[in-house]
Amino acid sequence: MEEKMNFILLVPILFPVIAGVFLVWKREFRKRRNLLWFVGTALLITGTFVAVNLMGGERRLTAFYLTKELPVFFKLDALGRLFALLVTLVWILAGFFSFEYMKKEKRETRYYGFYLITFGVLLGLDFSGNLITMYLFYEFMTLASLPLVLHSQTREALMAGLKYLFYSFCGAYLALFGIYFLIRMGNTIEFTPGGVFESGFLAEHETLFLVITMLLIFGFGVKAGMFPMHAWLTAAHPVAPGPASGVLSGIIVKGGVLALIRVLYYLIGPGFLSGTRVQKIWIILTLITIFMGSMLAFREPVLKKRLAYSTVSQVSYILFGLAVCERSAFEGALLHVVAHALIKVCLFLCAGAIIYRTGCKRVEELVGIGKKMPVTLWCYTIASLGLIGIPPTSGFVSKWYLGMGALDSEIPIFSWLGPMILIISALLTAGYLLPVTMKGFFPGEEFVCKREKEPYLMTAPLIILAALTLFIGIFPETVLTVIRTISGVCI
Amino acid sequence: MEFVLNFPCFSILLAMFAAIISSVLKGRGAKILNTFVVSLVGLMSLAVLIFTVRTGECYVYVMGHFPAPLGNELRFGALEAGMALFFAVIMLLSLNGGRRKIKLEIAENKEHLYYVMVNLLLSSLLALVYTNDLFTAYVFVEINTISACGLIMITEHGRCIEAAMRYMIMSLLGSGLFLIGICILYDLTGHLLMSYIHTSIEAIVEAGTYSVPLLVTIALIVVGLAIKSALFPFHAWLPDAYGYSTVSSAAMLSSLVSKGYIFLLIKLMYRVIGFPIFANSKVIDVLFVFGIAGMIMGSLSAIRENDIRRMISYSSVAQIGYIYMGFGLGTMAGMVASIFHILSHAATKSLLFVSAVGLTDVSGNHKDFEQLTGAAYRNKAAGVAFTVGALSMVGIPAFSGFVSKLLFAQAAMDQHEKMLPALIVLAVSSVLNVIYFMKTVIRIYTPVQTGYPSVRAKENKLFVVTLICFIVLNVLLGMCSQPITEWIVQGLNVFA
Amino acid sequence: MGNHVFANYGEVVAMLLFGIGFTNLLLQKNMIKKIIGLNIMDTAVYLFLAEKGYIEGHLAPIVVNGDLNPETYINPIPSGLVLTGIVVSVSVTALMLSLTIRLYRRYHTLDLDEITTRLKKEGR
Amino acid sequence: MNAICLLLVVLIPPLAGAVVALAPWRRRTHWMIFLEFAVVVNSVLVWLLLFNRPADTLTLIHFTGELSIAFRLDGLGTVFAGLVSFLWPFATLYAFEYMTKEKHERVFFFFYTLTYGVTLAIALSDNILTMYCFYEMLTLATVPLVMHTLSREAVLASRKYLYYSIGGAAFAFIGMIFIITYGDTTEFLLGGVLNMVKVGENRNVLQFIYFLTFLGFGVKAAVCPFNSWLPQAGVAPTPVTALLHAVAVVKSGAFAILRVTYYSFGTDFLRGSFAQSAVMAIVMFTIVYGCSMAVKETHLKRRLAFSTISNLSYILFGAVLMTPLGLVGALSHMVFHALMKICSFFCAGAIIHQTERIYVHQLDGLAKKMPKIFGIFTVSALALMGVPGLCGFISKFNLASAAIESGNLLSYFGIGCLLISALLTAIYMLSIVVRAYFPAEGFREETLEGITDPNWMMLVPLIVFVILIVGFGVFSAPLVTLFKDIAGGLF
Repeated sequence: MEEKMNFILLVPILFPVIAGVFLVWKREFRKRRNLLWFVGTALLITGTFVAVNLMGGERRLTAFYLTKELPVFFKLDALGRLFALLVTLVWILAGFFSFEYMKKEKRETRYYGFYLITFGVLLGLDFSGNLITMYLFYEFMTLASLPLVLHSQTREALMAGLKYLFYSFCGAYLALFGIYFLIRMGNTIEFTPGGVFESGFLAEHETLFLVITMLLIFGFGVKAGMFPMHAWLTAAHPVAPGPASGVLSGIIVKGGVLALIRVLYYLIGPGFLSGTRVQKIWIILTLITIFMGSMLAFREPVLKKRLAYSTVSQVSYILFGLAVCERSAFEGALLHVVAHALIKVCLFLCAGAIIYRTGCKRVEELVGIGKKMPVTLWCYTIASLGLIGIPPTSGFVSKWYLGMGALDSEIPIFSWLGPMILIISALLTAGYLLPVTMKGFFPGEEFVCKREKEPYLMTAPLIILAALTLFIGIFPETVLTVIRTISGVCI
Repeated sequence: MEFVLNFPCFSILLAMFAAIISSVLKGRGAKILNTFVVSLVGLMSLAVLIFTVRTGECYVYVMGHFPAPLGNELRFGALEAGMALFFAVIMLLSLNGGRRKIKLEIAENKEHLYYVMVNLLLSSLLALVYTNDLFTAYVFVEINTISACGLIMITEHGRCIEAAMRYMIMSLLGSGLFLIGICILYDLTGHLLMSYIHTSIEAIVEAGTYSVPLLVTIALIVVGLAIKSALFPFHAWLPDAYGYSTVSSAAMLSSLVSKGYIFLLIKLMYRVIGFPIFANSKVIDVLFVFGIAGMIMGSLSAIRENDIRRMISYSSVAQIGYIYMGFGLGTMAGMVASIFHILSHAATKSLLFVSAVGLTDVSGNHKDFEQLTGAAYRNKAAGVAFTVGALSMVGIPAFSGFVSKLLFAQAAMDQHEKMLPALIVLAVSSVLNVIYFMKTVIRIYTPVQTGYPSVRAKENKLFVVTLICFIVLNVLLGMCSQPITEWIVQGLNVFA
Repeated sequence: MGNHVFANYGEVVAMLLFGIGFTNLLLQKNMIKKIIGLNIMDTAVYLFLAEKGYIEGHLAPIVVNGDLNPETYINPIPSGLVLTGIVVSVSVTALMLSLTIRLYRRYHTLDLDEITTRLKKEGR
Repeated sequence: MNAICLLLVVLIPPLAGAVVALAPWRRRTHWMIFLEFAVVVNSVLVWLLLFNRPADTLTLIHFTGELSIAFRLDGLGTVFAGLVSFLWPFATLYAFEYMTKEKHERVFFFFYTLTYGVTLAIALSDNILTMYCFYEMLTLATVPLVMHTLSREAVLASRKYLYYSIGGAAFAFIGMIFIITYGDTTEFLLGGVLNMVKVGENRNVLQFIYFLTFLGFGVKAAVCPFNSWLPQAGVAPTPVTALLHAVAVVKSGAFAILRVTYYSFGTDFLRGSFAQSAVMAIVMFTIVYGCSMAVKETHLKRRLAFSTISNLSYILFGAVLMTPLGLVGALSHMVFHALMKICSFFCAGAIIHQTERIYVHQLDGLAKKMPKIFGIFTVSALALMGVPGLCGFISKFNLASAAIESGNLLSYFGIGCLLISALLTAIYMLSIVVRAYFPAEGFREETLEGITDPNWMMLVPLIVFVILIVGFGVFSAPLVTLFKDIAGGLF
């Protein structure tokens, strides 16, 4: 590819950001229709740009230098492509869902503005070619998504927003500590599959690097909702408007995952981590998170909060996969990134749709919801099955790989304890998701109600997401080929 | 012999005769005579100063017809002449600054007596500066004491008389010790002329005999003079004496009288005992310790004080501590710093006293800080002058205090064991100075609604001019320290 | 040591007197007693000087019969000093006494500390 | 250019100020234009000097011995003089508008411009004595500014300010004396002037003296425990707090420390000594302490003042690393913090001027009424936090990499402190921003009737600053290169 064409990389990042800033600046549209047209077009155009980029070969672009040793550098590699595709897909779908959902909310323009800005920032995160660029977008991701959390401006939302902010920055700065060292110690900060450090160098500074790695794991782990820094997640996600909580839970937590993959597999190198004490600690933490998240979800009565706890648990599946440092576990983790993103967004959108139509937030109020909103609940059910890991859904495949990877690895105890906890957690997942379906479809004899209207702007995204879940479950190879190319170079 | 060499003798006698004549004059006449005499003394000293600086030598002036070992002598070089000039200048300025107060506070039929005392004081100061004879020095010390006492008690205020009484008692204790010291010294050496005593003492030290009596003598003399110059812990009389007397008296007492004694002490150190011998005795360490103790304790007392005049007085205690600390370093540099500080403190302290009175005048003659609030707006000249004085005391560059601080610190660097204590105490004492002086400055610049009248500069020209002279003097000392220190060094070299 | 003291008993007495006078001047409360202390102190000094100047068997330094041989007389300088000293001490004593009188007239006490307390109570 | 110009730039401001204070002006606008003109001319002159540096030294007065008052322009002075002379015209412009509501304006402006001259003199000082002299003068020139309102609070604050500053200078004085005695010269030379032969066995004493000197000058730079004057001095009119207590005065303290550390005592002498550890510990504590207090504080200007305390210690942290890179970090934070803090202070001032609201909790919803001010405030807040892409990140990065480079274990903890402080910064700055943009439910907009953005005189400086914050954040290479040259002694 010609060097001068590389600026195309910037377009999908800048375009939504500019569009979003314009919206925030403009504040009011005369007609709601104009706003929707504007947002819709912006989303689709961005999608097109992303598609153009994904089609092309590898692109590299150094935008500018912060200081001499800190270039802002973009690169399009396999991992970036995967994440970018995922983000774009989910963002467009959730965006269209919002058109209907946000009808009832105030200050819509601001919402869409930040929605678009966050979109651009996430694409920037995916396209980042080096550590500093990634960190830049990582910070912006927190800031841009903050207004989404705060949107309703209730006191609860404000508190949740501040909590989100505090935890995120706490994590970011923990990570920054490590980043400083990585920048200073490494020859380059460009992401290179398999790491940039020589093993001799790592051995020489082993203690230092262990500390750094630990800090990085903790730091980015905050975004991924890893125990013990998960409290913000269950506070912040449910207070956002439905589609926003969907993308927060489905995509933004994956920002932390992406950052961890980048740092561990593309800079430090997975070989350094395996077998160290840090790896064990990390595995223990992920396992605790998995189990605890499920347990908490199990006893949570509010649906959106339950889903948020579920996110805590599920993202740690991914982290577990990463922590094992084994090829098929890594593949499982990446697959679970995709699967969980689609499923969780679908679930949150379902929850949003239910709230939008009926105003019911608590699980026990959802009796008979399947009679009122059958399409929504069907999608919910499919997604739930996916999350539990029942074939033929995507969740089954990803968990399969995770479990296989863990068993293949030679880490004592955890090679069997891990899969066991995965299975227990899966059971718990079934326990907290399926009752909604059962009570929804089988409310009992005396339940009478009329069917609610389900607007197609809401159902269409749900159906697409549910279909994708099934599709990946049935034809996992479509995604797995991409993932294999990634894992092939990383491990 | 150059005619100019007669001037020191003339100036002493002139002042003394002026005192005698003043006693039969009316207040106004006495005032004019006094001004004239002080100015003339100043001019004569200037002439001597120029002459001695140019020749760079020291001159001996024989009084009466008895030659050296027996007779009485004056001896002067650049340092003495400069000091005399400086004393005259400060005296003139202090008197002018307090002129209005003198009129107000002193009964009309006693005004001429005040000038008698002033003339006497001048004469005795000059004698202390110039004399080369120890017993003459003692006599003039006593004259000095008596005239100073007169200056304190002249207002006939109860507090003043009490202060005068206390001052007298302490002074007499001091002069008693001084006298017995002289007598023992005379006993040891058989001389009263300083240069001759010095020769004998050198011989004694060389022979190694009489080391204890010599030490005791030095101690007696030094303690005597220390009491008289209000070195901590002998300062109890000072705040009352400075705080309640009329302002000119306070200014002169703090900047001249105590400095006269200190100058005499320097003379004793250099000319009588010999600086190396003095520096090797333990006395010097004691002086150092009391000096730094005075620096701190004086400032602490000043901080606690609620009366502006007494606060300034306590500050004098601290400043005298500086001077003694300089002696205590036992080096030439320390001595130069101390002498510079004598000048700088004299210039600053009299400025402070004079301007403080300007401030109290517009506050209904109250001296407590509460009433002084905003005084600087009511009397602008006094406010500015007080601020300058305060800044100088604190040691802000461009004013005289900074240079002396600098010299002290540099001198301390040469003295290895005393370096750190001296420097740290210097710093701490600066901090304390800041606290009480700046507190006052801010206080007088805090506006407040009061019924007190304001004073315009035009109504009090003499006062304002005096203040301006003081400020110029201060800045001059601060900015042109180079020639002054050179002069001090030159003077000290021919001093012994 | 002992015989030194004995040999110079005049000086010893002078020093003792000086001490007594000094202490009185310093510590007495009564102003008149203070002044007496002052005078004792001064007198001690004169005694000391006189003792120093005195030479056994020599005459007072007043030339009466034209004998100019210095061996005849005692050292005249201490005597001169004593005379000067007496003048000084007289004037100082006079001043002190006058001050005492003034204070006594005002406060009807000779105790300096009491005067001070009273003055402080008056607040001026 | 001729060295006499050095004197000229020091003298013009006080003279212009005196003319303003004493001449009989008929109208306010006249002297305003005159003063602004004079300040701008002076700044232009300074910048001309910076680009055509006079090589020789200008000696004014000989003090005793070889001590003299002299001016010279070297690398470090260039940075400080450039910074000050750049900010002053803008600050003056801002002050014109702000001071319309205050009394005794002309006296105020006399001292305000006097301070300009004195600060420049500090920057241009050739030797330690000159710097000390003007350092004291600075205190005196600024006391009337603090006292300006003449309220009881102001008087107390100025008194405290005086005590602290002059008291600190008294200890710095000791250091000066030691430099005079043990140095080859009193001039500032990179690498220090100590004569090792003279020092001989007094190494420990000198290191202790350095510690004292650090504390002495540190009073102005508000190191713990000598920092309580700074928040109190916030009673002064905002232009004073902004320019003096966020830039000129406090930076003079930091500048003086840089001077004594790098140019007098010399880093080779100090590095690794107990003095370094001691001062570093103090600095690190101050960094965290300042931020924590800022979080606790609810008074807007005082909160910013506490933030200044913490940020000043960033500069000092760079200084006490005692490596060339540390100097680079210190210099970059000196410049960038000046921009950020003056910007946020001016915003606070604008808020006070327009609404007379001084507490954080009174700022609810103001962003809607004052969008420009709060937009700018947000940017400066983000910059202070160290979000990448804004200039705060660059300086923190420089500091951190210098700390890593120095290899001093204590300095690793220093990085930790930087990050903790960044987190706390996020809390205390963003909580204001969040409050202003997202007022909690039940907030009544009518209470904000009639509040608008201030006029151009206030806005122009702010906009310039914000452009620079972003500009330097994105592209700081030339400036950092300049700092490196200075630290390497090349400039």
